[in-house]
Amino acid sequence: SGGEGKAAAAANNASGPIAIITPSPANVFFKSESDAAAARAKELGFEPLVLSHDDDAAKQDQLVDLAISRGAKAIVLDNAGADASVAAVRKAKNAGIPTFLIDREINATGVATAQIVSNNYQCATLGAQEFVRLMGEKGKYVELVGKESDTNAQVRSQAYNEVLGQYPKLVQVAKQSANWSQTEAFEKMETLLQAHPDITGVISGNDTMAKGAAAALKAAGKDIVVVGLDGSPEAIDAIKTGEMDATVLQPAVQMARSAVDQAQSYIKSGKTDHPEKQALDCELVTKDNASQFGVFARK
Amino acid sequence: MSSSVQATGEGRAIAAPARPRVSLEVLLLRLRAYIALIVLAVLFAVLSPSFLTTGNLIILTKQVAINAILGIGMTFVILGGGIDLSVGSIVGLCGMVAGWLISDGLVLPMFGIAVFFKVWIVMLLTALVGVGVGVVNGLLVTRFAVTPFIATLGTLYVARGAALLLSGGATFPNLVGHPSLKNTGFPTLGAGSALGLPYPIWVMVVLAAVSAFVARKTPFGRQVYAIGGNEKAAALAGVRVARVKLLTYVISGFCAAVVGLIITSQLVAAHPATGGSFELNAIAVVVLGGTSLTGGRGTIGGTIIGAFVIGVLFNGMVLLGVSEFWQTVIKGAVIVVAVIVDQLQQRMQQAALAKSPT
Amino acid sequence: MSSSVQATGEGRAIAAPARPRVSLEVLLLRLRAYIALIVLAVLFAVLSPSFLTTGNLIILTKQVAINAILGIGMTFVILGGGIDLSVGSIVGLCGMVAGWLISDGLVLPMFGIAVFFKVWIVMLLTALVGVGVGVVNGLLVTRFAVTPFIATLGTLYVARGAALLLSGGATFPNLVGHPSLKNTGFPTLGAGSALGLPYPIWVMVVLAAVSAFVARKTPFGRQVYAIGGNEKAAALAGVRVARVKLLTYVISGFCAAVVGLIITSQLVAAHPATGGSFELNAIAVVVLGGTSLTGGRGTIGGTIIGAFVIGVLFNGMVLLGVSEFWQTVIKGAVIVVAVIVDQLQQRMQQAALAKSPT
Amino acid sequence: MPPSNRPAKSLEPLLRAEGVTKRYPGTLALDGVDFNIYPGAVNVLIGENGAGKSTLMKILAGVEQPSGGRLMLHGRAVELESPRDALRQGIAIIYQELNLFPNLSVAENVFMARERTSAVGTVRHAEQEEVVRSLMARLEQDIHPATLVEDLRIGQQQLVEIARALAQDVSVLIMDEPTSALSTAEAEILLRLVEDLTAHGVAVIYISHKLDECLRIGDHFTVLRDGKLVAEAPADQVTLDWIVETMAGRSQAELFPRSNHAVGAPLLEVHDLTLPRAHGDGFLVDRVSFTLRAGEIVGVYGLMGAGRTELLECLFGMQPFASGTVRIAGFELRDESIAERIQSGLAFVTEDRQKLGLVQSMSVAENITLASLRLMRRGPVLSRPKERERVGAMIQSLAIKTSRPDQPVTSLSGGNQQKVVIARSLLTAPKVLLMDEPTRGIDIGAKADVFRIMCDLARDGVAVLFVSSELKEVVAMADRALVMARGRITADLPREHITESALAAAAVAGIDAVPSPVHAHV
Ligand SMILES: Nc1ncnc2c1ncn2[C@@H]1O[C@H](COP(=O)(O)OP(=O)(O)OP(=O)(O)O)[C@@H](O)[C@H]1O
Ligand SMILES: Nc1ncnc2c1ncn2[C@@H]1O[C@H](COP(=O)(O)OP(=O)(O)OP(=O)(O)O)[C@@H](O)[C@H]1O
Ligand SMILES: [Mg+2]
Ligand SMILES: [Mg+2]
Repeated sequence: SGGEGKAAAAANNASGPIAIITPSPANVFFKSESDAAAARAKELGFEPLVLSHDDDAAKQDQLVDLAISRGAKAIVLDNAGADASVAAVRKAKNAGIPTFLIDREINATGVATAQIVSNNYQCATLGAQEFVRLMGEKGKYVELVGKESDTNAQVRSQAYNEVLGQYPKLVQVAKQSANWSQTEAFEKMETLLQAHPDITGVISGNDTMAKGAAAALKAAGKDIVVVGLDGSPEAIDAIKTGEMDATVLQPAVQMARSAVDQAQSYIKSGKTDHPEKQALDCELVTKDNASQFGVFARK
Repeated sequence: MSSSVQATGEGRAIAAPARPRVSLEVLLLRLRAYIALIVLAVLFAVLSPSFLTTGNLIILTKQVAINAILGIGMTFVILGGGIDLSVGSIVGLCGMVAGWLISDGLVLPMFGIAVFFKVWIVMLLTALVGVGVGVVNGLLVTRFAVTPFIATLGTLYVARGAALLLSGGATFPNLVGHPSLKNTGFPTLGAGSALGLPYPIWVMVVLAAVSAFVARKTPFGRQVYAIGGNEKAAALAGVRVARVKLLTYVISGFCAAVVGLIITSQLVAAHPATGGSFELNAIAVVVLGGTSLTGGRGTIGGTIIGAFVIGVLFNGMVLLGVSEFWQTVIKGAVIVVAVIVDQLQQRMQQAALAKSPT
Repeated sequence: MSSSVQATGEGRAIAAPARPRVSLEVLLLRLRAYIALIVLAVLFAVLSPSFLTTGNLIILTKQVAINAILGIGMTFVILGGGIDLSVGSIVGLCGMVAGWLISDGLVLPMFGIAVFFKVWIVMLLTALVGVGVGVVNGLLVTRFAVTPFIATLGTLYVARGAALLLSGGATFPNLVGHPSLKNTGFPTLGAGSALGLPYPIWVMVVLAAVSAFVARKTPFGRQVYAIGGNEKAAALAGVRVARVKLLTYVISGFCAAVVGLIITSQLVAAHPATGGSFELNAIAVVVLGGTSLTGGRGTIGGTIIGAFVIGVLFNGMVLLGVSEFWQTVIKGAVIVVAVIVDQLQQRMQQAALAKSPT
Repeated sequence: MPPSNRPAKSLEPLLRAEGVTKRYPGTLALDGVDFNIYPGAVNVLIGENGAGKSTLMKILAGVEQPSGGRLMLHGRAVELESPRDALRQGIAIIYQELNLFPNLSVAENVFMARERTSAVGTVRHAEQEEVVRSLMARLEQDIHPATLVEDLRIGQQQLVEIARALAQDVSVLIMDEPTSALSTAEAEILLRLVEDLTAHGVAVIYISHKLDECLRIGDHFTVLRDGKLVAEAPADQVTLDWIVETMAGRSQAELFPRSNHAVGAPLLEVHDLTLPRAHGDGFLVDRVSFTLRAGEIVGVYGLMGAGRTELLECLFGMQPFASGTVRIAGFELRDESIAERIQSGLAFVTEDRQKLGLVQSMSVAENITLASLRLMRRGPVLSRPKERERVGAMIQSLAIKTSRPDQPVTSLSGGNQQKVVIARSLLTAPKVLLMDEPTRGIDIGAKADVFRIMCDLARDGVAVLFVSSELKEVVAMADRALVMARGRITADLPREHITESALAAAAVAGIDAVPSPVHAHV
């Protein structure tokens, strides 16, 4: 019977812990991500070890250490900084543990087994282009940037500016960081409206800030273009109600699931049948197609 | 006998000329708190045309209200010789509670039903939660003799965790309530206004007035000062130390709950991370207002001014488009400099009073 | 004459037990700090097989080193009656400085060149930056009489801002240096090990030993305790209060710099946001170690144990896969409970040694 | 003692204050004072509370800087910037208020900032403790050098302060009311020590309100009054009356007022009051029973450490582990809080006004009203007029010397601070007033006021219980005297049997039957 047991395990041949490390689940995006990964891992018979590094590279490093000492079979990681995470991932590799990056890439190749990311640059470009369209290629606008020490905030802002920069009639009158925070976005928006009452659009580094800005605009009785990024459920609702005009959905769930799937095949066969770098395209969400989307995935 | 009266008669004679100087002392003391504020205001008025517009001043004051209200509660705690690090988390928790009561209602599994409340009841219940955390803080400090810093550091983590658990980290969006549930109108608190002033400003004004009165004119207020000054002596004088201290934390918890409600109502959404590190602002505001962190000395009025210092700074820098990084640096510098100025003036004042001939 | 000797002789009968009583006190103090640790360790050892593995214990200790080193510096400050909120920012700033010196070198525009240093010089310079911030804190507190809480709150913001400005928010990646620049080998500090123990552990051990010695055996150490116990009396006794206090902040700044170096070396990259809210952990660690936030009472040994309490807690909860939210709640609860246990024991102890409060 | 056996004092002042003036906000503490300090002599400085004694000493010790005038040391002008400076010049001071480190050992306190260090700069704890052991022997104390100061009683702490001054070799030693916290026996030790020091050429400046002490050891007398120097004289020209006249313009006759009035019903009934030492061995208060009647003034005498403070603390509800029954006006107190006890008519004046008496951050007025805010209310609100009126009355009747009621209480002199604490208790209109060392460290004038107050209260039917370590006070003031030793009441003397010898004998009764230390010198 013991033999049968082994056979069963072999047939299933996915077992042991998989570490799933993401930023704080207090942000619904990362929550859905790690939930999806964990769920998938369970389906495949892994023991998911769900951890959070709160965007603190030092803590991430400790968590990787722990994953190693726990003998994790693989690590699914949404990392805490393109450069600051390389060492941790390499450490895992040296310990013989494959790392499958999701959502954010790192500035090194050949270290992670897979980098399944929604191309932030492409996402932001999509959003920016829609913003241009909604603005009619002209008018004054404000950009809300995320935590400026985060790679993503930088990449997204860069993409925005490259697109919007091509339209001379689109004038950026202010650029402020709201540190990904709804409250800060609300207060900064209120204040900026005082300096620039004549703006006709706000483009934001993520949906949380976009929502904050939208609330401030609503309170000020202004109905202008608000574009976010992430495709969070709240944002999609806001688009339906017209508080926001567009966001860009990152396929968080899809990324997470395929990361686990690839982990399994790698553990089984030592390869993933995928290139290391896999960029999943984001999808533009507008009033027209909002109803087709659920939690970070098409319904 | 008469002779001893004599002696003291002389004593008075010597000291008598002090009288006029008293008012001067007080005056200087008042002025001190204003200086940083005036300097900043003038600076920004010059640098940014939009600063002195009515609209901006109203927005500014509305934003000040947040720190001011937190500061009021914090002032009582600090006057009583304590400190409350948990206010930020209480803001977050209470926001979530309000959001939860409005969107999901109070779920009673045993009956398999959810009860929805009128908005004012929601606010009441939320305030109660804030008060509850305050009571916990108070008990930890008084009954279990835990240092305030640690007691409230603990509740900081616990309350934050609770806020996150309440929704599993998710946001309660779009808290407009539903006519059929008779729980509409929540956004009014944050968005509505009376006599041209947004409600949050009114809330601040009322709370400030009431607390200033309580602090100055009631036995409770006096006893808070006494405890902050010398707890043992206060106890021997029959002050119910435990009770009074507990009350200061309750007040602080209540103020935090109010802020939680205001913010949630403004955003029309409850986010569990709201209020992170608010405590630092609240404390800064209190100290900028000239209240001593060792307790026993300070005023509510000062705290309000302190809140305006931070508010004006924030508002002005955003108007001027100062980068986030520099904002951080400048904020720190201003806090320190303001307090240094405060110190210097206190000293100069003392010196002046000592020199002036008797 | 003889009679009065007799009379005090009676006093002797009562006072004599002093010596043993002291050592008993110390003993209890030690025990107290251990309790929470033992409880947790046993708990996790039972719940998770991987907890008691050598590998895990080493990793655990390596992680403890961070809080422990910060805690050591913090202990001096707190013993001296102060507090240092800026350590987290110093960690961030120093990390950035190290990263900057290694990847860009010290740029001298006037000569249009950049000077690159050997790694040990980089570390030296970085440590100097930490010391520098410590000096600023110290001067603010002593020379300008700013409350420690506020002074270091200010530097918290300023240092963080500086860290961000140094790279415009960007990370200094891949700090392996370059043979041609003779500045390779930086990662060793974080990754290397001797006798099977990673360097960070050795750093902690050395720092702990040295500071414990300084605190107990040197005049400086005793004077820190004296200032924490009764600052006015210390000044009257001729203790150079300003100098001693300043030195405590310098030590704290230095320890923070060391932590900054260790983390940066571990990550082989410098991230400006590193060290956020480390100060709270450091303070928690010190207090869990039985050091009184009012100053004058506590030990380095206690702090180390406190660091292990936090470390074991974090490690164990992760091993058990406790959710992030619950981790937050539990962390808060443990801090408070540990201190309550601490209090109860102190009381029992007091009761056991009770004398007139006069 | 005959002056003969004193060292012949040189006429050259070692240290001299010339026209020293000190101004504080609202007060002229010192007004052009000249003060000569002679080597090898006891220079006594006397004056009422608030005369400026401590201020002058703080200036000599480099703690305060004079607003005017200068200091001459060995005929040369010196600037004393800090206590360090003063110490370097050989000037040490024992402050009126204790300045110790409760969290450190006796040895560490003694050597603070003067640690004995080894070559490598480490503290030689053993050596320090050895020195302290010998110092304690010299002070005839048996305190272990490693004992934490917080574990000592006030008296013992005061002696540690003294040991500290002795540990350094000084040419000028200032003692600002060193005996105020000492028992008679301990005071005796100190006085002998002073004589010993002067014999070795040290200039001692001695401040005390215990005039008999001053007369016994003083060589030079300087009298301050309201910040001015009013008289200076060598010992042989000085008498008690002279002192009293010059310092206050009052003759001693009025010091102890007497009022013979009827004694009424029992107000305080104490039965088997017991407070065990927490670690078991023996009792701090041992089966104490007594009754206190309306209009009675009862003195409690005992050596320091007899447990008198504990007795009062038990009565006032400060000792949770106390047992026995206490009745106020027939109503039994069980686990009432302090607040409730105050309302039931009990009031307590502590012996440690700095730690337990004053709220240093508050004004004189606020301190006075703190215990009776209920009476200051109109509705829920404090009424300024009511406060001003009550406070004014108190300041009047207790003759508190303050420039205005809202002056910071810390700016009052020691004696006036004590009066503020008393005023607070009186405002609660007590039936029974407990006073622990009510005259500690206050001057004759203030003492007279305090005693007068006690009599007035008694006349109004209040029962007064006062602890005192001064035989004369008890003899003069008490209608009845209780004597405590080792927590037990060893004598309950009716008026006519109260004599110094009776008290002193009973004070050591519990302790094996040796003659009292007081006998040794009376
Ligand atoms: N820090 C201060 N600020 C203001 N006034 C002060 C201060 N210190 C002392 N005084 C005033 O100086 C005068 C002298 O005070 P001082 O303490 O020297 O009197 P003293 O002779 O020592 O009285 P006592 O015998 O009660 O100690 C008093 O009127 C007191 O109010
Ligand atoms: N040398 C000593 N060491 C320790 N405890 C002592 C010593 N001498 C006495 N005690 C105890 O300490 C208790 C409290 O002393 P305390 O000084 O408060 O008594 P007291 O009579 O109030 O003296 P005083 O009021 O003069 O201070 C006394 O009951 C005594 O038993
Ligand atoms: Mg004095
Ligand atoms: Mg006593």
